[in-house]
Amino acid sequence: MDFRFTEEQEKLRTEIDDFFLDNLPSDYRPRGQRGQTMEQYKFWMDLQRKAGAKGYLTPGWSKESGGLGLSDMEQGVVMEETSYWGAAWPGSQGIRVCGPPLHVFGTEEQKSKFLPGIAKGEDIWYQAFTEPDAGSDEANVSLRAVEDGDNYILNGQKTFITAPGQGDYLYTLARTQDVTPKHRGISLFLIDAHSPGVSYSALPTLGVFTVDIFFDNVKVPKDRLLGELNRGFYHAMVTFEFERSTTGGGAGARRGMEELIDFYRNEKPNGKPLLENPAVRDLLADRAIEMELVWLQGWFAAWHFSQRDKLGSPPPEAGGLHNKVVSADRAKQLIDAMGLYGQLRRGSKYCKYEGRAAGSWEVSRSTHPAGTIEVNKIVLGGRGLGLPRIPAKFNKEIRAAIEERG
Amino acid sequence: MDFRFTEEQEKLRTEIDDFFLDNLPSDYRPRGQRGQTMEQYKFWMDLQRKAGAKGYLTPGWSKESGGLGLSDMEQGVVMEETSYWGAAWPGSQGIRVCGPPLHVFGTEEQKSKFLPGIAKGEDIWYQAFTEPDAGSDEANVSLRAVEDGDNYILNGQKTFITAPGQGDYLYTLARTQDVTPKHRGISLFLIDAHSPGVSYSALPTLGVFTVDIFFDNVKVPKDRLLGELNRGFYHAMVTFEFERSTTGGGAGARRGMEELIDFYRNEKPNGKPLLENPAVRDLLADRAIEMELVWLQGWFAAWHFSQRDKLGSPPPEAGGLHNKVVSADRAKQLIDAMGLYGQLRRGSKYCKYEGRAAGSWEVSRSTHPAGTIEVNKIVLGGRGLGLPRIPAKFNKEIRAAIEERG
Amino acid sequence: MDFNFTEEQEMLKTSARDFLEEECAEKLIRDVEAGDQGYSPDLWKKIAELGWLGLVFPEQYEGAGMNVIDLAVLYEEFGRAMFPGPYLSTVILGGMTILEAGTEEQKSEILPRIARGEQIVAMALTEPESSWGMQAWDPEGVTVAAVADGDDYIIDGIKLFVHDAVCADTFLVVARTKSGADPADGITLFLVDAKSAGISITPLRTVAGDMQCEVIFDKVKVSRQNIVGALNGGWAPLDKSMKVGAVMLCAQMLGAGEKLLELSVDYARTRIQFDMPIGINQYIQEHCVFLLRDVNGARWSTYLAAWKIAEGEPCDFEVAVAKAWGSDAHERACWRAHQVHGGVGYTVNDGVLPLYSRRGKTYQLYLGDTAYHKEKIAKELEGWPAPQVPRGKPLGLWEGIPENWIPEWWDTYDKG
Amino acid sequence: MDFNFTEEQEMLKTSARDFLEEECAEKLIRDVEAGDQGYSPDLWKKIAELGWLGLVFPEQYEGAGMNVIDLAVLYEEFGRAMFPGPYLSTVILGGMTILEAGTEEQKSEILPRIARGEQIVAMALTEPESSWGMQAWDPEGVTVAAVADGDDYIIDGIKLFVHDAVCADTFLVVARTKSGADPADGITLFLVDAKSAGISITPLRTVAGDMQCEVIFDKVKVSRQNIVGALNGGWAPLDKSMKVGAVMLCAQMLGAGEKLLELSVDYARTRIQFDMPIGINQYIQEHCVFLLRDVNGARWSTYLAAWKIAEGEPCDFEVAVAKAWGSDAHERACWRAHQVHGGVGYTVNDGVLPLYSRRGKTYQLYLGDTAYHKEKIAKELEGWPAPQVPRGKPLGLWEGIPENWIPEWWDTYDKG
Repeated sequence: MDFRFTEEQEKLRTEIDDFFLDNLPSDYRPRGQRGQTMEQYKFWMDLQRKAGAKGYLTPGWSKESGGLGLSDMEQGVVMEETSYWGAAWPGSQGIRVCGPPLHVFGTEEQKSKFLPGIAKGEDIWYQAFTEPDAGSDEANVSLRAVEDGDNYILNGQKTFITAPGQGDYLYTLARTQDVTPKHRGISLFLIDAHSPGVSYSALPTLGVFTVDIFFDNVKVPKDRLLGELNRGFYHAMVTFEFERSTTGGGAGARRGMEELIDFYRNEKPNGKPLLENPAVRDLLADRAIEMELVWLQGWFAAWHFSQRDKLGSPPPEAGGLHNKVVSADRAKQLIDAMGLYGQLRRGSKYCKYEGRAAGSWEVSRSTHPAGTIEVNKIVLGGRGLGLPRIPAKFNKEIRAAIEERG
Repeated sequence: MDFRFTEEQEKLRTEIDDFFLDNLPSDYRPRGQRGQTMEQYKFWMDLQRKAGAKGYLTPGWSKESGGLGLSDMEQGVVMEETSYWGAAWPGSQGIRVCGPPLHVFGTEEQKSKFLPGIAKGEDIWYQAFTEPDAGSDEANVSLRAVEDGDNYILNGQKTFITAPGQGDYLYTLARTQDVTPKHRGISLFLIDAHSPGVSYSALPTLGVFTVDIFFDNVKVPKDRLLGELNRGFYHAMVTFEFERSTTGGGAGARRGMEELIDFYRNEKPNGKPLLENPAVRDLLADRAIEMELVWLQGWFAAWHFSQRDKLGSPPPEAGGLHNKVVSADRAKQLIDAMGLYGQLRRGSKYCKYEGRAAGSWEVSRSTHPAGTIEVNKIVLGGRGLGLPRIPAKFNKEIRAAIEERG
Repeated sequence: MDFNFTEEQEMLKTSARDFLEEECAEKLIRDVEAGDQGYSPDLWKKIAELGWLGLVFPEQYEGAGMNVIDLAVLYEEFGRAMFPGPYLSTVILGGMTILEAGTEEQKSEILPRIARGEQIVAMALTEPESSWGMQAWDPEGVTVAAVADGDDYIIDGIKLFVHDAVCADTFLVVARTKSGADPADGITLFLVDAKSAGISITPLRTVAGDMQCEVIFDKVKVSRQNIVGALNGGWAPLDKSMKVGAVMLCAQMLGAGEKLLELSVDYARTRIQFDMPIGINQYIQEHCVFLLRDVNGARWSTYLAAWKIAEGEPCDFEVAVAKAWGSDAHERACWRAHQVHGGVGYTVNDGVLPLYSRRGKTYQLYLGDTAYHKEKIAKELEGWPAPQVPRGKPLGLWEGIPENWIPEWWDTYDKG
Repeated sequence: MDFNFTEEQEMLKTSARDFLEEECAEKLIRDVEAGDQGYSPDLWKKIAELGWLGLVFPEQYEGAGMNVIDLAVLYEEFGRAMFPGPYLSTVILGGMTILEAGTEEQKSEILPRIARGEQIVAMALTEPESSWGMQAWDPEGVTVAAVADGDDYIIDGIKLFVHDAVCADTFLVVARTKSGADPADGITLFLVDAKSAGISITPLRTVAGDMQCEVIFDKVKVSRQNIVGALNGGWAPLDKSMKVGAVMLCAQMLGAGEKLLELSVDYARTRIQFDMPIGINQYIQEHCVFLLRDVNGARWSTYLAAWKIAEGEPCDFEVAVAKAWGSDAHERACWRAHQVHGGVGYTVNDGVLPLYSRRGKTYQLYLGDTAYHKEKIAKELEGWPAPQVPRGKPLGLWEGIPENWIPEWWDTYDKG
């Protein structure tokens, strides 16, 4: 057992840290795509390109793909520092979500066409999976892709698609076959975001900025199919694996802690630092514990992944679920400890701590991104702990019986 | 709307209160059948008889049955004061659980034989429903009653039967028919506790004292069948209605609050009353809120019941569930606020507050009496709010599918 | 004990629900939020015509002579409909304080104008230092001074989180006119014309999207005649109105919670995922069940507090219980409703869920949050008497009895 | 970073589990609880033979020279098996303190005796006043004085909640020999023969059923030679051992939690109600899922703290995190296991669940509960530096930006 990083890893950490220290302005505040100004957005796009040029966006990718060819653990170090600085990469979904399955299932042509753009920080991808009737039930895709010569013609809608910047490509699940079970007729497509027939409308949420995407006879060339036809759902599962594992959480939380402590230290109503307030101390301790656990479990996961040939698939882990569940409590503690000031939004006169109390409280209302708490629990109980569940084949019959009963 | 009691009700309250003030010793501590000494038990049996002689045990029963013939609301007043004083009636189950269905389903003979003994505080009944495989699944009764001339012969076992005193009678569910659905073949029996073939063994729990009861060819005369043959499960449901409604909770909590506040007021580590400790204040406020809500909802239920001809069945109510859910939190708050002293049991040197912190913490480990939290939630979601559930007819098939899958 | 609503209350409830469903739909609420007045003058006029603005004023002041329980019935519907506007500021904190402590002249001049919808009042109490927490709603927090100057007083200082300041015709300013050992002694209430020289108003941006403001009083002159109640004795009548206000916020949360419960149960029953209504999941059912709990608990604690006020009985404990529970329960209820609705409640513009959720934060904080009222409860509990001691001779039965698992009677019981 | 256990650790784990399953079964645990010694001399001898009592002592003192991580591996198994006995008192609080601060003579005399199972030590720190809470484990709480008297010291006062006092041969008494501004300065550790005149011991009845006692020192004479470490300088070495002890309690809770998780998942899969395994209920699944969370969180926070200690690095934060989380998580884990098991865990005598649950309370309280360690964490956080400021020129991009819902780039995006 050893909780120390290697010297090389520490060197890499310093290098990344220096990159941010040199390139971020001294008045930088590490948060918020929400309500981003044009200037902020441009700043991040510029910095993303700079980071991309150095391979920092995708350190684990091969040099040909625009990465640094680093090992899993070193990738973790880069991710950790990037999270510490709260880098709001507009290209984050390409980097974290679309890139990995592209590596696994893409043709050589697809890889050479798409990967460098992601790695260099040029292209912005949207992961366009969710539909009005395919939320938790991810296999219930009804965006339809119909073969038509050398193309597929897509019709339908995606919704709640996180849009961290001006999208260039869509990484999309569409139905290519009507079949039972439903997940056997879904395919993955790599689509130009501005193909004729694609249109967007804003769907701002309490958390991130999302959009609706409409497909009206959108022509997608056949060479934009990723992986096997009708196997898209299984390919996409790989995506979920990546989406849900990270070493960044702990470091991001650490920066947040530093800022919060600093705020409490310097804010002195009635001459007494808030840092001496018992409710504040309680909140800080809770957050520190969770930060430490996230950090440990993030690294355990990264380490386990790095040893996957020897260790196989990782044991079930409910840390992410825990953090989702307590996020509402933490947000409540934060806003409660600010008295009437807690309700002020960023930009308001008198607003404290940049309105983050109100902001995080509002976001905590809903914990559905990357799966609701409920779905998380179902997955962990079933796949994780092997507890019994009702086989899906009964669903229709049960539903009919319920409806009959009224 | 009027939250005032009538003058008559206030007079009745004073009468009951005076009964307890006169008959309880000045060094009385209102708690604990657990670990009861023989002297304590005898004290309660005596006081129970005194109360029974005045009709206070069963104020709502007719005078012939040994009651006072009071209205629902006035019954509530008596119950409230009885609970305030934490009267540990050994005959409580006869009074609250077995008596009411006896009124509804009993023959005249049964009523005149059994009711006065309950009302006068002479007889002790056990409600013997639970079996090793019939806990939450109350219909899964396998204690078997087989007709044999003028008798039924009973064989089987009951478990977790609350035993607040030396039992005289058993109020028992037994299977009289093998049938699907299972609850259509169950009957209710009124059994002499010392019939040949009945035997007992202690099964002390973290909460109340319970026993196992074994039936070995126990002969029960046919006139001891309560209500209709094979309708026992439905009759018993009436019992559950009674068991789960009360106006006493708030008052019992009030006495507890008074004692707890008094303790915190007088205990002064380092010269400072515990009552000034923020964690203590927090706990007290939480308990006060819950006490108030229990009181209000208890009386709302009693009032609604008193108007049942006009208002029908009461709206769904989750207050009891809430209190079960928070009971672990409250117990934890209580024990936490006592530092190392919290872990001391009653009777130990240095034990504070009569060891009630450790006692209530230990009891709070398990919240299953009158249904686990889980079953409460299932019932409220389904019957209460009309949310869909899986029809029971699928259960066997589903189980088979699960087992096949392994 | 009687938990029935009167026929009049039932009628008020029904007519309020019908009216508000029609006239206070989501669009109006969003328009008010996007606007800069914090209310809809049109809707305000309509509710004046319905007599709602004078509901609790005596008939001699053009009121309807109804009581605080009736008002709670109306507020439940306000909560359900998320009614926006300066009702609490004007009618309760303004009007009811004047009704309680004002001169006959003040009452007969102002109350009818309020009832007619012609005068809006905003109460200015909280200040930058006190807004951090526990002192916001206590006299300790009042430091803005009013200094006598001939027949006038000069008010100088900053009031913060003043609800409805932008649309107010009149401020009821809570100012300090004396300092001493008892912080409540020395507080005076002034009616200040909103157009007085020296007043400047800056709206704050709150998560609720309501209209709370900074109001700077820069040497504002106000006549001695504009004092409401006794000089230095303003706290008691204000406190009384604030208690009514707190209970009305509870009623508002109750009404909102009832709607959230309905929406959630309905969604759980009708939303299909994996070929089944999502309500088949116990995880979803649990949210609904606890929503039920939170709403049910709020109902009778609210009405008990309202009843105590209406009866003129001591109500500190009951008000604090209602607001402490109500605020926390509402926070939970909003969260649970969001959880049931998954992504649906997550959008900013679509659907009422985020609106309820954001509004809820104001209801929770205004006139004291849960922590504040729990401390009030603890204060009340401090005053509880020691438990009654029975009159019987001591028997020594409960001294030092160890906590055994098995009662002693078991030894002598015939176990068969 | 390496989360692997060494081969030796895996071997220790396996052999400990096998041994304890055999030798430390439920019956033994219940017998020890019912007895009046608080341990099993027989089992104690056996683990001495296995070398466990000298596990962390250097070989020169008949130890195995293993480290604190290895000890945590053993403690995980202790927790799983609910091993009863004065290991923490004797080996950690006694032995390791002596190893840290004792004279060569003390070490070579006592440590081998401990390793051989021939000497049991009990540490006497907490006192009646300090036992109420926050000062129990801090030097502020130590008021029992040792007063110099020639070559001796006279110790006079009451120590409370002294673990394993009845079976101890020796007490390590934490006494005050000087008062001053720094409460840690002036604390001295004395080795006191348990048979000294003036010592009286009364076992307390705890919910855990373990052996905690009141120990009265009535003018007990102890030689100056029996001081461990420096006069007035006893706090530092004791604190170090208490940190090791706290981490071992975490490991114990981890091992117990792992077993509770196994028991619960197994029960959920096999217990049939309503013709179905109860684990089909999401309400039951939820308990299992959160049990998993509580146990998993405890694992690496415990081993990180152990590793920090083993490496001699600063560990205050890590120990506090492990014990704060571990104690609360264990409380939850016990409760959840009970909920899964329904009535089964409800009985007193049948099954291990109530035993785990009751034992857990001691693990949680001993050497600091969650509140205590959370305050330690807060103290550590106070010392955190201000966040790093980047070196780039200020750009004014993040000043006073309102919190809008729609980013500005959206305006220029081609929306099709």
